[in-house]
Amino acid sequence: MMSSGFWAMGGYARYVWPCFGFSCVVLAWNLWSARRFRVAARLRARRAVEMAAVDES
Amino acid sequence: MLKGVSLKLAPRQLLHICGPNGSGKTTLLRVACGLLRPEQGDVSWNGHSISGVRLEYQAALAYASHEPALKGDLTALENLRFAVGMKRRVSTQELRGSLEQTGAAACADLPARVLSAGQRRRVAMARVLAMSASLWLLDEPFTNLDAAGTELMSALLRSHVEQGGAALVVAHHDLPTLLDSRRMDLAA
Amino acid sequence: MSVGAVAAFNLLVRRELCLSFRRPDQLLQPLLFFLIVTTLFPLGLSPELSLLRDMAPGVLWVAALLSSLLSLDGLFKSDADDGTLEQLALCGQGLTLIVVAKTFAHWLVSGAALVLVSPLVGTALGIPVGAFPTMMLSLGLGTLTLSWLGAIGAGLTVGLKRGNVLLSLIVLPLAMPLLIFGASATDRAISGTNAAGALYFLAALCVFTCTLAPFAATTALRITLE
Amino acid sequence: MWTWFYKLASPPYVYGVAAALVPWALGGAALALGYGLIAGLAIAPPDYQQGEAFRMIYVHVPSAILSLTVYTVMATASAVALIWRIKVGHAVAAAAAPIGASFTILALVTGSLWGRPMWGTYWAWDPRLTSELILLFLYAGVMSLRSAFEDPSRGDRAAALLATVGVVNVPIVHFSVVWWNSLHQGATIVKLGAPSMPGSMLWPLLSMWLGFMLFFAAVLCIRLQGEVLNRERQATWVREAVKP
Repeated sequence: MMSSGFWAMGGYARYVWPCFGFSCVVLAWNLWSARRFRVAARLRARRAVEMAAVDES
Repeated sequence: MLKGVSLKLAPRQLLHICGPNGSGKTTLLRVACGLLRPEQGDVSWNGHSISGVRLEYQAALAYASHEPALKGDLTALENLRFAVGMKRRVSTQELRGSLEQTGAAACADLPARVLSAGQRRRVAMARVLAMSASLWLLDEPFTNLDAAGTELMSALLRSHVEQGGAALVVAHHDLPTLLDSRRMDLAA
Repeated sequence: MSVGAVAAFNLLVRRELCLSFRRPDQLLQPLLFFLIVTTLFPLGLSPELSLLRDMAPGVLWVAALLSSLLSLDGLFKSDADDGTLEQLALCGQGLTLIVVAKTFAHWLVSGAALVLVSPLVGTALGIPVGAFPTMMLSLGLGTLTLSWLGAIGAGLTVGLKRGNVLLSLIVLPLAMPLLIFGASATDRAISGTNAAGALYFLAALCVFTCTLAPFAATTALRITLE
Repeated sequence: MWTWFYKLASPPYVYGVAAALVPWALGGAALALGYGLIAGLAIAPPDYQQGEAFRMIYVHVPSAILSLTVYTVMATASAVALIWRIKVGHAVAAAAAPIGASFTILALVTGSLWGRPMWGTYWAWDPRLTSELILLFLYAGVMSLRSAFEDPSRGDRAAALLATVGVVNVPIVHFSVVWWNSLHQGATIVKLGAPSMPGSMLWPLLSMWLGFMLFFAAVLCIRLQGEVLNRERQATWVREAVKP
């Protein structure tokens, strides 16, 4: 099924594959930056909690 | 910032709020006059929360902030006319009268930017006077004032309180002795 | 005897105008900017009047937008810095009246002045005299709408130090329909065809903005003041 | 019914719901996108007019729709937060903004790539692409305004107001751009809209749209957890939430 015609996309390969490639990049970036943002927020929260614990003791 | 602070003020009462710098004196005053919204708690006037009767409350109060809040390009008289004129119909003689009362009659026609800090404080006080509001909220009213100015200011405050007005004064130092006032120390 | 809303409005507008005319250079700067920007285009394009005439509406309107934005930054900032804005907010008239009066006074000083200067720029760009009435009408409506959009932006950025660039970034996307209808109204006026369609859209946009923006601007100011 | 809505206002509840939703949303998105890609690229017949190039709509159309949907989600969350003072609304708006902006950029890039075979240039002032560009400026305005304030709660409320004002302007901008385009272009050029499509072409598009929506929900939940944590650092429930 993966005939060479498929990859050629009827001559429009120059546009179709970069288009889908960029979409994957954007989706991946969204997921990656969201996860990084959550991890950073958790770290900051944990540090705040530890500092609060130090103050109480 | 401020936690668990509550105060009651009735006519004929002068409350002096003191405390070290950064203890939230000015913040408390700005919350009291409705400029700042408190996270918890409420400000009420005559029993109603001010969010309900905001305009009537503002019409009844006169607020003098830490800076004298004058437009440099306008003369002292114009500053007064535009500020007090927004609240009540007032004649020029009346404005000049209140400027005289605070000893700033000489600088009535001078642009505010050429006035000294003390003179600006007196013009700001004249504005509070001209508004004839029942509630005065003053932030450090005695700064930049010389001995005569301080005495004049205390006399005005006392007569305002005696005529049934109320006043909330923020000052990090002690008030002049002739003013009998309740004290509330934010540092405690 | 408290002061009625209309009396307070008039007093506040008088105050703003009095303050503006105390510093006439502040008034002239946006107009000079308007003139300078429009003289850039002939230098950049060509002195050929016929070519300029095609570009004239776009050039005129872009320059008008940018010069109005320049003067919008100071709408609330000068009063906020010296504490008078707090006094106004507490004078028992409500913040909306203050925002309406200040924005109207600002438009009189900047937008209306721009409309009066526009024939000068129009002739420089080869716009026929016949098109002047429509051009000035569309500029008047456009600058009034922009003053209101700018009031929202100024309200939001009054507390920020470098708020001017952010103000333009916020206001310009909202002002694009304005540019489209205004420029095409002027363009049709030049080509002699009936400009009513674009003018109606511009007027509709102006009425829509002038009715809703005061509340948005008041909320914006309350957010930064509180 | 109202207790459900009321519970949504409490940050710990929202944090918990967001954490629970993520795996389901991601799984659903993977399935929908997987089917959409395979069907769209390989199974669906080529378009009689655009040939194979039409397959780019499977990414362009969903991202264009999403860019607008996310803006509406952001504006609604902002309006709710402003009017009823629900802080979580600001967290949702702050979380949605970058996602919406990325979808807008995706829509612009895929739009110009898709337009290239037809117009011969990567950028034509097509009414929909222009509206998409202005939407991107609106996103940029909201995000930069939010970060311009030192005090985060003030930045939230300012950005919330701008988002609400912006959403009112989106239809106006779109209408005026279409009007402006039809004014100068006369006969409109090849309409970029999805041509009337037989089922085999349409199902992959719906699946891709569903996939994008679920993906947005998943990323939003992840970002929302971060935003809620940033805004509730002093709250006591945070202690359990971040226990290592």
